[in-house]
Amino acid sequence: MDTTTQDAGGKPGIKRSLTDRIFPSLSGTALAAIFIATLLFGFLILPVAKVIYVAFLDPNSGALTLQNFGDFFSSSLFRESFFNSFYVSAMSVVLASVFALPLAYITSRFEFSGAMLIQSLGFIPLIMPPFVGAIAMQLLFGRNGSINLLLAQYGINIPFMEGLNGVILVQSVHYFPFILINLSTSLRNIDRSMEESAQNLGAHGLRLFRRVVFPLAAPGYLAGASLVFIKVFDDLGTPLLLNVNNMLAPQAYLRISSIGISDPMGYVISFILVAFSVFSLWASFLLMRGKDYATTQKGGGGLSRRKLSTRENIGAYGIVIAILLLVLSPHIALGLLAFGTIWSYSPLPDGYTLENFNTMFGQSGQYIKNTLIYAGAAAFLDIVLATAIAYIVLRTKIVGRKWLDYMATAALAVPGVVLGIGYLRTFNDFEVPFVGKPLASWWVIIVVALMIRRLPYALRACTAALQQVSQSLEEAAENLGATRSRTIRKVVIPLMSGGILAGFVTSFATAAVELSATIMLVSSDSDAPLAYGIYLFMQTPSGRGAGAALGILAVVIVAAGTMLAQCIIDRERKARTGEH
Amino acid sequence: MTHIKSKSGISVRDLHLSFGSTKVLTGVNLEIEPGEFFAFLGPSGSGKSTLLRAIAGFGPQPQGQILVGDRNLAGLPPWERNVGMVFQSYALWPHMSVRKNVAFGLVEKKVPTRLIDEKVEAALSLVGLLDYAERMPSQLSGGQQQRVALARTIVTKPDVLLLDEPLSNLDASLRVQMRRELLALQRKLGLTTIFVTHDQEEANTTADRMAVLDQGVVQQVGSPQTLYDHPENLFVAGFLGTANILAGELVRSNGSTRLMLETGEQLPIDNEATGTGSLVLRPQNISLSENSEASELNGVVSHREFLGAQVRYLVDVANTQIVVDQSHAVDQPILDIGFRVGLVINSKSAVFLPRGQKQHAA
Amino acid sequence: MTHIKSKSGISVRDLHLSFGSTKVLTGVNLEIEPGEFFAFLGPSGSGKSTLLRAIAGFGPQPQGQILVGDRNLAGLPPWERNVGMVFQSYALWPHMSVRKNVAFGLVEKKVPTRLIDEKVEAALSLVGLLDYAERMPSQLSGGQQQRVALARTIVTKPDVLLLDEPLSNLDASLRVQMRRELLALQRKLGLTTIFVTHDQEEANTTADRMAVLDQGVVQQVGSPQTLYDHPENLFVAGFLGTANILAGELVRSNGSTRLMLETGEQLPIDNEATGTGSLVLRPQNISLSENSEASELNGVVSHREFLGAQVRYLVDVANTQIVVDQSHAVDQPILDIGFRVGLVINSKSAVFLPRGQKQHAA
Amino acid sequence: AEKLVVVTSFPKTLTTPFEKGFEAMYPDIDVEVINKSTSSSVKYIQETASSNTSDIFWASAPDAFEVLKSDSLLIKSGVSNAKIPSDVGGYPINDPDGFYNGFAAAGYGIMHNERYLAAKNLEPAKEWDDLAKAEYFGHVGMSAPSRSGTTHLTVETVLQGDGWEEGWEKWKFIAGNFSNVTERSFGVPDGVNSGQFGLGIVIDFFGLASKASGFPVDFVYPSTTAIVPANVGVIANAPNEEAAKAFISYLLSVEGQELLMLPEIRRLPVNADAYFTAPEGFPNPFDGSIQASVNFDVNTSGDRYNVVNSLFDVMITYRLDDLREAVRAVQMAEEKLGDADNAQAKALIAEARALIAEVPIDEATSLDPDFSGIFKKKRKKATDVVEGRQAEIEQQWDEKVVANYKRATELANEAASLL
Ligand SMILES: Nc1ncnc2c1ncn2[C@@H]1O[C@H](COP(=O)(O)OP(=O)(O)OP(=O)(O)O)[C@@H](O)[C@H]1O
Ligand SMILES: Nc1ncnc2c1ncn2[C@@H]1O[C@H](COP(=O)(O)OP(=O)(O)OP(=O)(O)O)[C@@H](O)[C@H]1O
Ligand SMILES: [Mg+2]
Ligand SMILES: [Mg+2]
Repeated sequence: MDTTTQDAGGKPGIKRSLTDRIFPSLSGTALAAIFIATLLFGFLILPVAKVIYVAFLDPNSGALTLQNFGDFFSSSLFRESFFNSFYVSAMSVVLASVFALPLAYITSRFEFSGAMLIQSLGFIPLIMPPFVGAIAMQLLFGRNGSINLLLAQYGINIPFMEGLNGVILVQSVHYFPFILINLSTSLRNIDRSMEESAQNLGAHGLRLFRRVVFPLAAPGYLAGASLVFIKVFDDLGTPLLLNVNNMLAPQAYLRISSIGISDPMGYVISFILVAFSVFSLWASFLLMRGKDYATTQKGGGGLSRRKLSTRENIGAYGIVIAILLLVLSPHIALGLLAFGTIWSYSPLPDGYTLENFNTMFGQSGQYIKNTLIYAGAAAFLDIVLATAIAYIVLRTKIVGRKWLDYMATAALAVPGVVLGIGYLRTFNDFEVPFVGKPLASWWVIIVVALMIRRLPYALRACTAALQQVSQSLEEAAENLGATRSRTIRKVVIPLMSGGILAGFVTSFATAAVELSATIMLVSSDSDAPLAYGIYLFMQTPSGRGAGAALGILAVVIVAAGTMLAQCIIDRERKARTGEH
Repeated sequence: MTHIKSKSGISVRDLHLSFGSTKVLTGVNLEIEPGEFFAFLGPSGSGKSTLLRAIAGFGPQPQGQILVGDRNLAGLPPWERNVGMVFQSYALWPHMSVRKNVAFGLVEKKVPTRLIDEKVEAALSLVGLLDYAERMPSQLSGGQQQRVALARTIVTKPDVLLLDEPLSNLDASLRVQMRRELLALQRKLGLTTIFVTHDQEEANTTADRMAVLDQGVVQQVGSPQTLYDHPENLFVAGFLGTANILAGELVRSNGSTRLMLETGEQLPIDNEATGTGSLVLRPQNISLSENSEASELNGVVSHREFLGAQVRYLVDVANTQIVVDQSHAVDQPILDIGFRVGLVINSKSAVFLPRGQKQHAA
Repeated sequence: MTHIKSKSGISVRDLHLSFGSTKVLTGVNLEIEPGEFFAFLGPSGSGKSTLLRAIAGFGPQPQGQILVGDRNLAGLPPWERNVGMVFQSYALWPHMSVRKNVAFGLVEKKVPTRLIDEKVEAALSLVGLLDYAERMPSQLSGGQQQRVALARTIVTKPDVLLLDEPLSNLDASLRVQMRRELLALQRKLGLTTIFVTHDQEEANTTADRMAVLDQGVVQQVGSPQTLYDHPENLFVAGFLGTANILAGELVRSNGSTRLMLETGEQLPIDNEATGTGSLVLRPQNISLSENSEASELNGVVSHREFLGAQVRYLVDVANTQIVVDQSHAVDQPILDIGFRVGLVINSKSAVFLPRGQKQHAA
Repeated sequence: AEKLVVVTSFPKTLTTPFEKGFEAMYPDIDVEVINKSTSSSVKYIQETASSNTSDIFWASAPDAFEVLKSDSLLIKSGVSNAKIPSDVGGYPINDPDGFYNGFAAAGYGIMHNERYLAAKNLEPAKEWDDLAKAEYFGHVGMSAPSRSGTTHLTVETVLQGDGWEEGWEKWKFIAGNFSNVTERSFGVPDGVNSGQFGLGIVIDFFGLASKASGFPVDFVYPSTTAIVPANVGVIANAPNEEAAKAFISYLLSVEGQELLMLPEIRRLPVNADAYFTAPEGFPNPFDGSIQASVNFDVNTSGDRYNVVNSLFDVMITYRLDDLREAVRAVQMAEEKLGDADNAQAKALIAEARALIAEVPIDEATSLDPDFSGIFKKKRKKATDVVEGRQAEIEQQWDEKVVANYKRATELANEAASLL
């Protein structure tokens, strides 16, 4: 770039802009954009396309066709599945909102001791290890679970877990933290005068919430709700474990992973899943456009936390505790399972023991280590990528920059199996230099898979963080001689640190319990992560307790990490604002 | 709707208010007449907003009484007070159109839909924004937003109207225009109004009477001119306009009074009082003469600022610095720094504050 | 560091700038002398910030030349311009202490660490904040933050200093104090400075010269007094202070000049010019006499505002409304609305702008 | 040390004793076990074939081996053991073509939760037919044959034993009592263990191991059962073929076979000599203590493998709610009918039963290679053309099945209303 300064003509300024005009795309950010686009193409688009293109092949002749899509839409089973998936996703959003709204509202708008603890606890449901979560829920809420066994003496049986209801319940418990996190942030950004002026005009209580507070928090709510919707729509673990087949994701999975046959319908469904998810994402963007109310206004009062009267306080605690009990019930049951002896057709385990932990610790050392490495590395790469993408999208004018966002976010919708098969198919013939293994069976591929699958979470957090960094802070640094890249390093990233950390935690926590893609990619026991260990334990009757114990361990590790991150964020915030 | 003619005055009796352990308001007593345009004036942090918000029912629960008309508001939640408040930030809800914003309070009061439309349109035409009913707040200019906020409040026919620095977010020129409109509207509606500001010109030009606050204490209540001409303490004197405050002793001899400054100078003053205290002297009531010999008092220009309509000089008189404002006419030269000038004091305009009165630091 | 004595002036030559298809600056030409304190003054949206930011290298690429000293800055990225800028919001980095904020630019310039400490302390003591070095920006008051922002910029010895409404976030009283400090500092450093403001008093009291902008066009350049006393067009006349602008024809007869107002009135004016145009008359250059018979011109008080140091009257003279400011002395009564008064015009102070000059709406 | 990579679907409790035993015998071979579900294993081996790193595939489901075999991803090991008979309960132990060996057998049976049955006042079911009784409505669990190769064999065994039409009828009336069709085969013992449902159709070692882990469950073999082998084979291009063969020899030896009888494994050895050391009461397929029902025809099973799976899913798994409703209606009508003699009602009930039982295709079609080819999706050459598409056919079945169930429900309700 700097060859221009010693130009004979002595007009460096003009020459420079000429080179800039010839190679406008060679700036650092543009290079980064190209690199990220390549990465996403290589590790997301290409592998997925390699699997999903079957959807466009005539199974009989191998010719390109759209016939499979015709079959999809003419099949009543698939139409029903589509409807069920849609219904379950929508209802999960509703139920998740019912959990998230009071928690978010109470902890962010009132003086409420333990607000931070509640916010952290509210995050834990996201860390639901595979298998154990649904089993634990069955044990509590199933047809013959603790609750129904206790109710049986009154002749009552509540079908919490039957069919689609069960899926809705488990999914909303699992994913409601997405709404909680986003909504809380939004609520905290509402200037108190917005609320006060409504009160002044006679509104209060629920009406105040419905007419003013909630609409103003809508952007955050929508962001969270769309994540929940898409996740539920694409999730297959929960319906499968609850033995619900009439939904799209399990239909795809069943058809892709049946032994021996590769029914093109599986890929058609995968394609439809991805397409529909991208569509809903786009729709939610549209919906949010122009609604991003900057409600912290000049001369406004900032955030107010209202004091609650004693009666209100008791009510609030009652609601919060009830919700927490419900959303943490899988983890409570998991704990019972881990510390219990035999738990069969009874409200509680027959006895309690530490034996399960003994068994588990004896066999799980490498799983824990691997998980920390994989999830840690994946989450780290995620925040690096997410920061870069957020910066490119929000701060540069590179053409097509929005597509980086769309591409990265589309990973939400790609079923883990499809990605896993895609990686095997794409990278098996790619020998890694010096390692002497195909890339597909090198442990690093697991990190890559986790990274791609969790990138959307980190991306949302980083984008939000960057949106809150005032551009003049960057300009001030450039004005004082810091180049673009040094400005990013010394000003932008430190100021985004809260959001980056939040992104890290979300990616890490969810990556730590991922199984669907990893199980395809684990090529040796010594490379296996924790979720895989749980899977192994859960294959035998005697391993149920030990599997649960490992699940508890996973939750504890991730939760400890979350708390730590919260503390760091908080300390940093305090240092910044000078509170003590 | 054009004639509300408020019958409610506002009485604040012995009000105390603290944020946790920080006392913010101490012993506030105010009687505001029905239909009066009343201003709270004071520096930042003096408790103006806190007092206003206490009347509207926001913030910590105060001790003491707040009466609007005969109703004691103490303990009522904000939504039961029927006290209209316009916020500094306007607090228009960005997700509602202008019409919806204005209709909000009526909907909350369960006014029949048909009536709502009528009232909203009346209120919007009152503030001249009928054509903007369907716009979103973000599509309005600051002044328009301010008027919507006002319409939104008055449409509910509150007993009294509270305005918290309603003009501070506006441009200087818009501010002047809006304060005139506001005053005109208040006169038309006859609505008892409290207006919070820290801009004395704003208070002076609008308020019938005003209260000057400092550190949570009401320093003085009265009409703008009373406060300007007869401040009861140095804080009020210094806060309302620029003032030269000269500490010294008034001594009467030979039928005339002289002020013996602490710095040793003497000033002839047309005043009956005697004793030690401070003399408040406004810069526009002193004039400069280039002939320094002829005047009793003279000094050296040490600083000057061209303000446009006036030129402000700081003149060093012995050890005292005196601010003098001279009206400016076209091409009238500005005196140089270092120039020796005579000072002529319009001593009838000097106000003497005997020591012993509460004297806050200006 | 206390004596930079800038050798660099700033030349802006035929600058044009657009945001997409919106033209924001048109044909701007400016020559700012080395060491000069120069102000950009204009209403909101007139392009002041845009012009300043173009000099610093932010915003869209402009057409035309920007020279600092002999260097053409066009095309250079911001970090290679060596142009110091203080942002309206101060833009202090909240994650760095005051010391780190100030040291930032030096670190970027690879100044040796030992020297950095020295320079940072020198800069901080220059702005009187040495004791605050370890605080975080959020622990400082607005004025202190402003000074940190200033220290952070001048410590890097920029060729020129750009200030974008540096005082607009401050309290009125702090603003006056800070503008004096700023001016003193600039004088001490001798640094060529551009100061953006929309407050004419601020510009008047600080700037050596200033440029008045409107709608992206420079309306006039000159010293504050020149602009106030000899505005070249109605926009400048109206923007700098309050002005009565009377359109009419100057007619010379019997050795004296009279202004024939469009409304039919006549005014004797002490002016050499003739022809149609507008007369600019400042409110403080008109006085009222209670004896309306004795004066050539008389009218009725239609509105009055007590401003403190002055009382502002609007007087209806036939169909024209004239603003008159009267200096206020203690207990001097304010004239009632409807009172008939005589107007005495200090006609030497009237400025005539012949028609044909570009006359923007005031 | 050399490395032997074993891809398996077996749990650790099974693989570890063999790994230890084998490594003790061959100290310079290091066994590395990779656990994956059967279907993931197959996909994994298929996808990594081009640079294969695995030596042995070790799993239950014979069909998984068939898939790999037809993809030429297995090689003949050539290992055999004279003490191993050619078949168990009519099912051949080894692949006739020699691409994989059976190393253990397992029988299907019924597992039940004692607490559950006690609470619901139910007797344990002893025979397959019992499971179709009205009293077990909503209490039974089973895995889908498309998900579990061993379950498939159970389904096929009944189809061969009872005949195509009668076999499907039996399955449908058993399925009418299902609480769940589980996705994983392990979901069935899990459901019984936790008490989600009371009875499960499971492979013996699941039931026995659950009991051994202390759950209040028991397992019974019906008087006739399906006995299915578990297999092992060498993967084509195995990096360590010799070690792979040694491992298979070890599995088939008496030492290896005896490990199968460990309480945490509980599988049936195929080497008859191993039973000499069997614990008291250990079932032995070779001495008649458990019996296979039929002479199992492997070719029939293989020819219509995917067709049967697809039929089961379309008629039962995906339409379980409709089926349950229909079966329940019939059960209620029959109960109401009791011993009464209402010819009209009887006829209606019979008609409903027939509608429920109806299979969209006959046995001949199921065995037609052209037809079943649609479900295999394996074109051998690019020029091959297969008529029809699975999705299209499944949709036709689905329409018919849903209509039948609906009509059957109506008829049964009509019958009930007559009583
Ligand atoms: N929520 C709060 N908690 C603690 N102290 C507060 C709170 N709100 C205001 N105060 C304090 O109360 C005092 C009065 O504040 P108030 O907002 O009433 O001042 P003000 O006169 O309106 O000032 P301004 O002109 O800046 O609006 C200040 O010292 C302020 O710091
Ligand atoms: N990023 C932008 N995109 C499009 N138009 C812009 C942008 N920034 C500024 N403008 C327009 O350019 C014009 C000049 O804006 P500028 O910020 O320079 O005004 P200003 O004189 O600094 O006003 P103020 O006193 O309000 O700061 C305005 O009309 C504004 O709307
Ligand atoms: Mg205030
Ligand atoms: Mg600006």
